[in-house]
Amino acid sequence: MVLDLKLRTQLDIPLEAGIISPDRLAGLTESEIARVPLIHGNRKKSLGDFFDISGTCDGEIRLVGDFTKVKSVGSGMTGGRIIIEGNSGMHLGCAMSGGEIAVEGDAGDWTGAEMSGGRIVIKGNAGHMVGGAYRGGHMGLQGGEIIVHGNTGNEAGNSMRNGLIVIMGNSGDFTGANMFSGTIIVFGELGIRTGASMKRGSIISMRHADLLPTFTYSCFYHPSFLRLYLRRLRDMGISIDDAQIEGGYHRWCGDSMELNRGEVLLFSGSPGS
Amino acid sequence: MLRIVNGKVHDPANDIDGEVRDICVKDGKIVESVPAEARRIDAHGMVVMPGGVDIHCHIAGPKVNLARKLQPEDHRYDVQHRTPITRSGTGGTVPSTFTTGYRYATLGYTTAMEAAVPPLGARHAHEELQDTPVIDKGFYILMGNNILLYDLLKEGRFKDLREAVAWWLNATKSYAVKLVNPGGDEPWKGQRNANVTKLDKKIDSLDITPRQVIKGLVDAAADLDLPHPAHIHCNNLGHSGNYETTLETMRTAEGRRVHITHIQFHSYGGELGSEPLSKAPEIIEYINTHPNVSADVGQIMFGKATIMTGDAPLSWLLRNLSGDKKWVNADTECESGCGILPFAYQEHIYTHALQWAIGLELFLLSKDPWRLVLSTDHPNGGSFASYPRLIRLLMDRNFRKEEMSKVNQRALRKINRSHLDEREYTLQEIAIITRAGPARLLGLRDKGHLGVGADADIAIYTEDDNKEEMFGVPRYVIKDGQMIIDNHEFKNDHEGRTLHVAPAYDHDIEQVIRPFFEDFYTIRFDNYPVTEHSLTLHQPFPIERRSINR
Amino acid sequence: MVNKTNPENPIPENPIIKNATCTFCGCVCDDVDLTVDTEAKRIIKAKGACAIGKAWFLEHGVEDRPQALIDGCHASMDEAVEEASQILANAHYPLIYGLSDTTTEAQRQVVGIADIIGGTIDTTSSVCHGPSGMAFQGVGESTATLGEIKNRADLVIFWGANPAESHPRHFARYSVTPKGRDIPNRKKDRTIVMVDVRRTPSTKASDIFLQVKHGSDFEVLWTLRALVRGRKVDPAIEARCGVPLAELEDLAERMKKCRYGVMFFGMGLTMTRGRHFNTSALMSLGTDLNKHTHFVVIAMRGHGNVTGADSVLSWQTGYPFGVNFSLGYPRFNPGEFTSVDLLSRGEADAAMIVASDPASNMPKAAIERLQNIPVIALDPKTTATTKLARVSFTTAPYGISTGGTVYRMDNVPIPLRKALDSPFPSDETVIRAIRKRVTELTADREPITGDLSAKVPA
Amino acid sequence: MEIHNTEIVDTFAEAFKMWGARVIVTAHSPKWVRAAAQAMTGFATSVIGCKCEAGVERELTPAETPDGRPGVSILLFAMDAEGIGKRLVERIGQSVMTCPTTACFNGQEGEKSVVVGGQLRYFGDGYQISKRLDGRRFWRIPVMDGEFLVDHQFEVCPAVGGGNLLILGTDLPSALNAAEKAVEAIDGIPGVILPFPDGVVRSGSKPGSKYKSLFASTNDAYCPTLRGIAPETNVPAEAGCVLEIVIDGLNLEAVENAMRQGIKTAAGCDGVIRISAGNYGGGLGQFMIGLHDLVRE
Repeated sequence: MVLDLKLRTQLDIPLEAGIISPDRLAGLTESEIARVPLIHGNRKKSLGDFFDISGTCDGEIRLVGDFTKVKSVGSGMTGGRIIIEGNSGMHLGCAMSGGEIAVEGDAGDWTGAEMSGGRIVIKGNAGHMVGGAYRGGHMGLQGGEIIVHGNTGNEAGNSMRNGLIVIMGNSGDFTGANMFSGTIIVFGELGIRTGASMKRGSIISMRHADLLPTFTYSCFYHPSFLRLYLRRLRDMGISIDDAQIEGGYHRWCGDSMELNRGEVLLFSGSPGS
Repeated sequence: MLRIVNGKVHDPANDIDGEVRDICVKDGKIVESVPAEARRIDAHGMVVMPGGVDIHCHIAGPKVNLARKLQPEDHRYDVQHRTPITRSGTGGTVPSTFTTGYRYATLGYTTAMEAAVPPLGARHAHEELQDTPVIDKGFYILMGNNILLYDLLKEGRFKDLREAVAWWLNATKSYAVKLVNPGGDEPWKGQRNANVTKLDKKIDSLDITPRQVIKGLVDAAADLDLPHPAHIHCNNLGHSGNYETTLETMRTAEGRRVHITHIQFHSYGGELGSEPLSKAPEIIEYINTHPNVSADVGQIMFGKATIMTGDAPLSWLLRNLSGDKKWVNADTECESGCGILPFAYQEHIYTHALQWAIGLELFLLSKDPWRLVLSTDHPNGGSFASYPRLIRLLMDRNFRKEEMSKVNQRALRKINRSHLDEREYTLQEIAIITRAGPARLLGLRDKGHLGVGADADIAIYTEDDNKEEMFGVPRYVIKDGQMIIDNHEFKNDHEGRTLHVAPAYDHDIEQVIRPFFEDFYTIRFDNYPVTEHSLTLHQPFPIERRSINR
Repeated sequence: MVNKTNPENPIPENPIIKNATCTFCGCVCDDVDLTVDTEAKRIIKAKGACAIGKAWFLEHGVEDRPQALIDGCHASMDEAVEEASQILANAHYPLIYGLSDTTTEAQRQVVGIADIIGGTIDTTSSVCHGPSGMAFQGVGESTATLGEIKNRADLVIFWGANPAESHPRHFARYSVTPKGRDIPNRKKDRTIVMVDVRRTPSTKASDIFLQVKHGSDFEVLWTLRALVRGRKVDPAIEARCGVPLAELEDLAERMKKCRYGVMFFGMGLTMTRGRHFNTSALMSLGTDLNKHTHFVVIAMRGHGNVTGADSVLSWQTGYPFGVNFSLGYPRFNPGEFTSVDLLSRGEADAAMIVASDPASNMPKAAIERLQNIPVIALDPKTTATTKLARVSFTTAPYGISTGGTVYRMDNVPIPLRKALDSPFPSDETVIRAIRKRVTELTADREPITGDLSAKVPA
Repeated sequence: MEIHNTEIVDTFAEAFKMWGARVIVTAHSPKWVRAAAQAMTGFATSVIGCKCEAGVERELTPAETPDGRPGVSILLFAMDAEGIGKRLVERIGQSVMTCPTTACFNGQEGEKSVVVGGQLRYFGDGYQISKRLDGRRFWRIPVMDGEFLVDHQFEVCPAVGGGNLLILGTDLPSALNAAEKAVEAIDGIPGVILPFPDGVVRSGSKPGSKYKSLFASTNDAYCPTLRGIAPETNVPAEAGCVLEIVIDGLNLEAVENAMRQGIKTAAGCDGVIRISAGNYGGGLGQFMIGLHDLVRE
């Protein structure tokens, strides 16, 4: 059965709602759910103070309303499914290790930060630090997938160590900065300073981009691994051109300030173009 | 008022070893007796000890705060909630000040000494210590790389040197003289990150040797009759073969009192640049046979640590070995250097396992617990939070054996296993190395014991075969007679005192120091001293001048 | 402290406060001699101070202002404290902001209020050198107190900074012209390099000036790092940065060859595109250079005690700025808990501004929020912020009418000397009173415990 | 039993337990797919002498391969999982990685896994790159035409080796014709390969030998020339030629399918007298596939 949570009120003050996750709410009755504590600003409140609750959760939660000010939904979740029919707030699915979150609207900053498994799909745009690490830490996305159909802010995949981030729109500056490993695929424009301080990992762009002076051009080639990724995305219903699968890519390696084992692949239909 | 009854009292300073007797408390002091209406604590099945005294830790001041600021990731998952009586904070290897105070208290520690503050940062250290609740505290000032003192040494002006040391202790309201890698800052800062290696090799630009610095300050501290002697972090910390430097440093004291700190890090054999070996037996043999020398161990404990040291070249070396991105160097004009980096000791690494075993060797081969006391050089060797575990390692040989089976066996094969197999510390010995001993070494007459007149700093632990649990969760903690932890519950916040020495000195020395300040410092001489006015609760230890004729 | 000279003189001379400390900028010069006209209740001379410092000291007369205003009407201290405390205690997401122009003694108290009320506390760092703090948390830094620069530095680089205007005595006291122990011949023994996007009044102090294109600092720093590591860089870099590769190669060589080098960096670096990455690039370059020689970096902090604010917050909470207590313990997350963000998103429902004027320098959206929520302001002067405040306190200017401690840009703590009596209380006094009252008002509030939040910035 | 005048001997093929892997090789064009497949499956007729048995299961269309290029599915069998691992490292390393444009993927789920790409990666001399997708780990090994992409590990499952048919014909042309037709019919059955040259083996063997060092020797009971000399013969007087089809499969059902197809196709071909199967009296293999059972159903 699906648990429906409908946000009743218009929020100015953020709600700390890490509790909204199948892990925490599964098996509870409606009245028990209504009493589950959460923090509104600096006060302890209950879920029932803010949400119309119907149904129970056996793995799936549907959230209706504008969740922009609701933080940390699905954080640390290990399985199940959350659907947000609207926008989501900061820290969506941060540190999650399994399950799936789908957002119809936009997502906030730190979406999927430090997550280690599962999948987040954002239909709209997402904020800064998607799949990133929190300040001072060096443990960004460690596994799982984040797919953003719109644009993202700066530092997508900061310090990521594994997993996949797909951005169908544009990404901001410092995409994949401090990256240790993993894959970022951007279909729109890349911001500047892509891959700064990256050690390993792949950043793929379907558009041209200027790279830092510490990146070196290696070659134009047809990376076979990428075919796997793109076909996999196509299977998920994302539209991918044949040319992007069949075509060639310019490979740049860097960042020579670090291990120099990372790569930026820039799509180019044919040699030299 | 308080009467603690039925507890087994371990008060080594007063030769009480597990005797069941009453302890009475009034007005923050231990007293002979209290009226019948005083609260009684039935300590049946419990052990009563003086509050713990940490002789060497890093809990306040410029470098500690840099290390704190450096590691938000270390604080995030170790938080301290605010309660109606206590402030919130964060933990990790470098906890916030409030958390530091509360966490020491929740281990039954009531006094802790910050071991390395550049004099220029004294005002800062005082501010942090004022925000470190419950415990009494003080700090040692870094003098082993002080340019003005070098000038005086070079010119052989030993009397001026002594007066300057006294002035500095007064000006900073600090507790002791600390030397870190004496002579090392000048090559580090002035000669493209070089370092000193030998005690008798002249430091190029200064025309003096590290040995002269050590000797000069050991003598000055002794001549000034300071309650705690020169507290020395020897040269060549962490380097293979450094035990000879350590022995030489101890010899340099020539029979005068000296305290060698975190000596575990200075007990290595082997060739410079290659794998270390244990020279713990040689080092401890020297200490056992030289009553003028005391030391704290600086045990390493596996897990996360933060290296923070006045020994900047060492941190640079470690940084280049560990590959961690984060590294801090901070030079303090005319006085000191500093290096910081996050670190983790790992069981499977040869060197780390060896360091761990060397620390245990030192403890287990020591013949005089009064002179070899417990420390982890928090947070360099590990957090003070690991003291209970360390106590268990010392008291429980089966546990020790079990732990030994988890570490790099190649390292264990390099030491004499028989040193680690047998001995178990007694409760009385633990009471010595964690409270009575450090208090005596610090010259804190009212601490580390439960005799009449002592500060009523008391820890009461429930007896338990698992010593880690026993020492990790005291049943009662009393500070200055205040019930801080009452039956495991944190009941009261409390403001501890700052302890500092106030040695008499010849004010003419200011005429020597002032011009140097005007030339080479960027802060005015008159703005440098920390005045009594800017301290809150503090306790000066005035030191009368004996007639000195040296 | 106060020297009344020549007691025989029938007309007492104006007292002179020697070695007073100027808190106007991050230089925190502590060698100013102040002459006080006790009659006029003014400082009439500030010997040794720079033009800005003089203005700071001389324009602070004791004004005839109300001690406190509530909704623009005169109020007593007690009334204002009560009103302020009610606002803070009732708020669900209060913000405390500013702090960079008050003493650490006051700062230490105000963090306590934030803790008690479960609010957010942030300093002006978040709009100046906050990115430097974030960079520091990522890569650390090699740094020094200013005396080391004076005594040792033979290569002094200013990056995105204009000390001639922002820190007028910096050159003379610390970095360019002072005589040092290893720098006997003053400027002759130093090479001064300026890197900036335009010529400024500071430029003329430099031996070498690199004019980089706007927004290319990161690329220039990255190029220098590459060169210092002996890597080849494509000369095409000139097109991006506006500086020929040869000049950068020359600078890289100088950096490696100097005996003690320093890079001072300003808001030209921290507040342009790339922000904390720019600073982290500079800090990393400084660290890299330690493989060749001794090299340090120092932030050109602006306000008199912004460094102290960072320090106090760090030691009390573990984090330097942008700290939130709403879950009952400190959390840090720039972008989430930094003031401009918090206000612009319309989240804060009350604010206490201590010694700062966000209403005249924050972005529009943030100011609009301030206009719509109850604001408490503490300031010696009337400002845009005190004007929009529900409750405003007039406080004694620090370092003029209060003692206390401030931290210089290099983290050196320096005491203040009081020169003028003020009818107004210090920030610390007001804050202590509010703290006391807020503690009473919130005593019944259920403390937040347990793991109610997520595995997010704790 | 007879089918179209061919006698189906009431016996069983004695098959034994092996372990099998499915390897997908793709390349830029069918030409290079074939080149790689040929090299990879070459000299892989019998575990006795080759340590593994391998063959092409079938060609794959681009739509069927992980990377959308032409490909081929190869099955490889050995006596244990570890052996498969070693053989795959050798063969993929020497035959696929060396072949221009190829990539190489695991083609099945199995009970165990063996590390292959994870071994081959060292050829990358530190420049190799690891990629994870859907819990699967790949290695990208830099080579002179770009990168060789290979799965970190391949999964292996218990399999059936040594399924077989013996076709006894009046003479060589008739036996050969029937064998070729049977091979053609079996070709394309999922899960099986015929490891011998074009599917047919003439040197059928029995276990053991008079020579101590040999594990197997010629199947004298089926050698027409030895009728009358060998202690026992299974060759009727009218038969002048015997050919064997050996079938390895990923499971028993596949092997049975293949044998059934083979029998049905070969039976009734001109000059095919008898169809039998090799067994060792049931003492050696774990599977006894009765010929009558196969065709009766």
